[in-house]
Amino acid sequence: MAQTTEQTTDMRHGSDAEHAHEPGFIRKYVFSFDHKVIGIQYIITGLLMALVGATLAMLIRLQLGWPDRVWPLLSQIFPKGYVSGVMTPEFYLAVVTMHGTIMVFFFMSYVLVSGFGNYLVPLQIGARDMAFPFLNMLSFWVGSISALLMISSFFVEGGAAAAGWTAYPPLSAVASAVPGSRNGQTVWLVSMAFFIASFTLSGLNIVATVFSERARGMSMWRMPLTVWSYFIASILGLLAFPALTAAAVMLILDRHTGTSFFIPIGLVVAGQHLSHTGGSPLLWQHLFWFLGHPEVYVLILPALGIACDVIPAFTRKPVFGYKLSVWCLIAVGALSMVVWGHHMFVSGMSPFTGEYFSVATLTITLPMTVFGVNMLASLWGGSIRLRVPMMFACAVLALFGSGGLGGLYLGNATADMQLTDTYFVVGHFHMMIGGVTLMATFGGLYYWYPKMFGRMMNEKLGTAHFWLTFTPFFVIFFMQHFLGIQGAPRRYYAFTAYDFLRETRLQNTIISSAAMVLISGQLLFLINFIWSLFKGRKAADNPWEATTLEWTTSSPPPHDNFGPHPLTVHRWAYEYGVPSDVGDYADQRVPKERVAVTA
Amino acid sequence: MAKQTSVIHASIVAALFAVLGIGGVVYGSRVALPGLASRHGAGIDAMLDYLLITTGVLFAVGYCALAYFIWTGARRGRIGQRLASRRTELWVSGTIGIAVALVAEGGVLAIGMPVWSEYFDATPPADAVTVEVLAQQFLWNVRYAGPDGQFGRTSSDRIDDVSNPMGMDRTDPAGRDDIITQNAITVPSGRAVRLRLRSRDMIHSFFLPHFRVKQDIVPGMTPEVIFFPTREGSFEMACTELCGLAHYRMRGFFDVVSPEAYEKWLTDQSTPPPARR
Amino acid sequence: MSLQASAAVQQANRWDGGVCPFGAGWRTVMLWWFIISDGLLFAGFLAAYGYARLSVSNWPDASQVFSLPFLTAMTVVLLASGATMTLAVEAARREEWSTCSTFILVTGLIGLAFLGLQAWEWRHLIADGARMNTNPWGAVAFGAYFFVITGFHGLHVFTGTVVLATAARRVWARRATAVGVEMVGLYWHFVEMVWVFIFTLFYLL
Amino acid sequence: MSHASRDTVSSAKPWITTGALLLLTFLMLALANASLPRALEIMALTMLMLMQVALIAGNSMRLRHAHPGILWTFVGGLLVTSVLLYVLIAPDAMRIREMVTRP
Repeated sequence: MAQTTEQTTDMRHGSDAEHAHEPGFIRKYVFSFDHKVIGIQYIITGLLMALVGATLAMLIRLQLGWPDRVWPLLSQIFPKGYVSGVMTPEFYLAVVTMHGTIMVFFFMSYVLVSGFGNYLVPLQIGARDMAFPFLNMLSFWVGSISALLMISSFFVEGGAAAAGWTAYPPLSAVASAVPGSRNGQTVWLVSMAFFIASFTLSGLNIVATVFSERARGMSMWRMPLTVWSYFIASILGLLAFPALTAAAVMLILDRHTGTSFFIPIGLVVAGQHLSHTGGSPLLWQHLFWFLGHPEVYVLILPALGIACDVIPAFTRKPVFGYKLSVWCLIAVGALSMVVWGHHMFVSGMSPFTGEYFSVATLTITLPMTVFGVNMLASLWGGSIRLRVPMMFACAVLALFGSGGLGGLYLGNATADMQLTDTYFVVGHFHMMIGGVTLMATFGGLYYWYPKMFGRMMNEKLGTAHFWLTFTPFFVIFFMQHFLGIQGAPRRYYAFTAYDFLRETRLQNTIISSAAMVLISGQLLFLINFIWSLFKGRKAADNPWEATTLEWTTSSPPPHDNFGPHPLTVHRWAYEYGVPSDVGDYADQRVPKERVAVTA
Repeated sequence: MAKQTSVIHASIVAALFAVLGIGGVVYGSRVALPGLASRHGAGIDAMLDYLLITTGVLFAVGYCALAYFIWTGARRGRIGQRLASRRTELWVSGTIGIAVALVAEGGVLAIGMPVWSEYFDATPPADAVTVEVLAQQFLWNVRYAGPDGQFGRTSSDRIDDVSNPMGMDRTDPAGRDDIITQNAITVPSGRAVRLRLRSRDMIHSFFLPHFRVKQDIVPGMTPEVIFFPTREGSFEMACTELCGLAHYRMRGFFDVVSPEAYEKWLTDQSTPPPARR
Repeated sequence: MSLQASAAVQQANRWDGGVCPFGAGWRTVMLWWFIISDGLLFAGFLAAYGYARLSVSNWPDASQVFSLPFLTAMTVVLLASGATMTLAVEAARREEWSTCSTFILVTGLIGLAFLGLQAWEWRHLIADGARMNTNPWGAVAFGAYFFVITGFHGLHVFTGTVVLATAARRVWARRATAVGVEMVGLYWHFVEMVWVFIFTLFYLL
Repeated sequence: MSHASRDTVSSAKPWITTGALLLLTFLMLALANASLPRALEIMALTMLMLMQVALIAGNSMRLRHAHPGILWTFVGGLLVTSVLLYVLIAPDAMRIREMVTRP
């Protein structure tokens, strides 16, 4: 295969021309090709979206915690959403829908997958940049269009989409079903199409980069778990997202051209007989969850990967069971593609597939438990430095444990019958794709902030932020599990109409109070982030004494990451607890002769 | 000095995890499901109890282990061992992983699957009370076959919000004596209930929290649920699938009454023309 | 060929970094993943179509709706374009750029012919009464799935012809590489392959 | 470019591939028009379709000459995923038909 070598040469040096001259401001910071700038752009966009999502969460919690209170101030801020100080149900549903959509797709996917993914993957595998920098930039700007579209849907006639982030038809397909289904839903679908395009471009880049751009010596078994998790998550994204694209196209057609992909015959909505015939709402659910379930792993695997890389740096010993962990990630990735039906146990699906999905889902328990045990055991016998990133990594571990245990209830068709569509589900997925990812995001930001901006974040503020984040977060979503056990259905505007839910009112007030603490606690992070940008202590190249490649270059790294000379990797990513001339660790570039390779 | 504060700090963080782990179990043990009122619900409750106990133990143990590792780790100047041997690693995570998977899968197979089959594959007993529920935004239309035991034909073309919410075919003699109520189902105790669920607009989900009955009603499909009430009383029913603005108050009542009271209720309903409640 | 690259290739294990493990550049890997992802879009549509078909009983009999000779013509045309595309790729490998550019152009023209035939087919069916939300032959979903699936495929063919036109120009100007032409070829063959699926699953079954 | 010659196939090859594809197409058309039992027809046509796909992917897209890794990526990523998607949603479609026809 001589042709290979030609391509190899091409691949390693093809993009040099771009790096040769110093780009201007716009090329450097706006339409930048540099994966580090794009990563930071993604992170900041995602954090801004999180601000929106958190505000929406606050509105939800105000409504649920104190359903009888009147909020004159909110009436002034949201004149349409609050009529004489009382939230309207249509606004509530729009807020719920947008909170879910923004948090899942525009916060978690942006910050965790696209943001950290773009920033870290090339650095950690010793590449100069992503395989295709132009595509990377395109991905960010297409994604930005999608984010702007999504936000703008609040201002269209009828308000934002109100059918939940799952957008189940017919609610999302029939304009007269709910005000948000008039125009908001169309904007939602178009925005999602842009999002998928952006995410696909980003995913292609990550996959190709990990395949082809690894530095010499960076074998697959030497890659940090973060890179592994991004690699698998990107593959999952590439495989799962197209189904939603197809479904979104069909739903748009149902809404605007009178087709009936998802709308069955003989519906009477708001007194009007619809002319649609012959579709099936279940089809949407299948196509949606075919994406939706892998999507939660797309989010959670990077979170776990980040936690796995943070922990060794603060326990001073290698991760426990590295290879096994990688195989677990692969197994989870593969299994996650074939278990989506557990979201639909009571939908009227075939009982046989129900049984299959139940058993298959619980099979995921095995690799996930092994992974969790490996994470926990990574702390075992370590010399722990409890800095802020480490505290958040422990929080990841804790929430992953409780979220995983909650998964046993929901993957189990029998228990799911009582718990599905209740607050148990809300509690569970907030622990997992809310909490694990949020804690990993914070952990990752505190950890890599010095690398990104060359300054340390304030440790005291960070500690306070940890307490004000993890504790209320745990309380809120742990209690929500038990709201679900008491039977409280999700997506309720208020729990005032039912006698059997009377006892949940106090719990809801407690949850809402904790939510206010949680959200106000994030101000500390915001202050810390901005203050440290200008006033933070200057960071050394390797402030945490970590081993992965990004710490072997300067903080922040130069445009070409590692300088002009190709680098060579000599060892795996977790050479901690070995005697070397710099301390108890050896980074991946330290040659074999200087410190023995142990694993 | 710095070491001192960091040890104290770590102890506090460790305590946090331990408190959450044990406190969580204590809190959880004090929360109860809505009082049980159906036969198959006992199976679901057994499944849930099994899960609550096993996961409760795992949860507390896991959090305490985390707390312990932080507690001891922060006091350790140098690491205990660098790498557990590959065999130890496999053994530790393999054993725990398989144990948890066994707990999960075993529980499902042993306790869960029989309930699932009982619930979905049940053939309705001959004396089951058959009731049809037609959900709409935002109420439950309920229909009984009446004395002749035959449901009249319905079709969605005939639906009219005011005069004919269920789309009854008035020309069908079988439908003359059908009993129609709204937001209320009455059944006699001691007999199985067979509900035919339909929806005329959105996806609704028929939820009887006390009976552990939950079934999505996807329009275009007619799922049936069959269950056996075990105690008399008036229970609430709710919608658990987002169906629109008033989803949160799509409330109904499910009354289980004595057979005599049921007969009386039937006669009362048959005499006057069906009226809105 | 640079020294490091040859050293890298000589490494025993292709997964050890410094070289793409699959003996292909990042472009090829990326394009294959794009093809998989894009193919899954069609898989989504076709699975939905299969689902719709299973859930209704009055799916129209394809042989009564479509004119088979016409369909055969479309298939022949598209498959022929596959051959000319392969010839273009081979010419590019031999660095016979003008031959290559000619073959690319021919492929593009055949692609346009296919689009023309498809437009004709659509017009014909629309004249017969097929619409997105109705059709005279049976299950309503038939029309919707027909237009969506063939429409998306047509869109891909159209994109393909645009790519081909660009490629032809670049090859003509001697600004193309063999790998670049090969990429174009991969995409075009992928479009051809999707047609095989659609042809069998939608038109024949 | 000495290495190019080894990989080059003679110009006749693409037409052979196309010819085989066409042959299969005609065979499929014939099968579709012959009144076979439905299950057999589906099986036969699917098999022939997969043969066509294999021809295109193997010869035209040169998967035969590519690293097996790419082949498996393609087969697993596209074909297996699609089949899983369809196989797992198909039972529900049949159930819907049952429920709709129920009086």
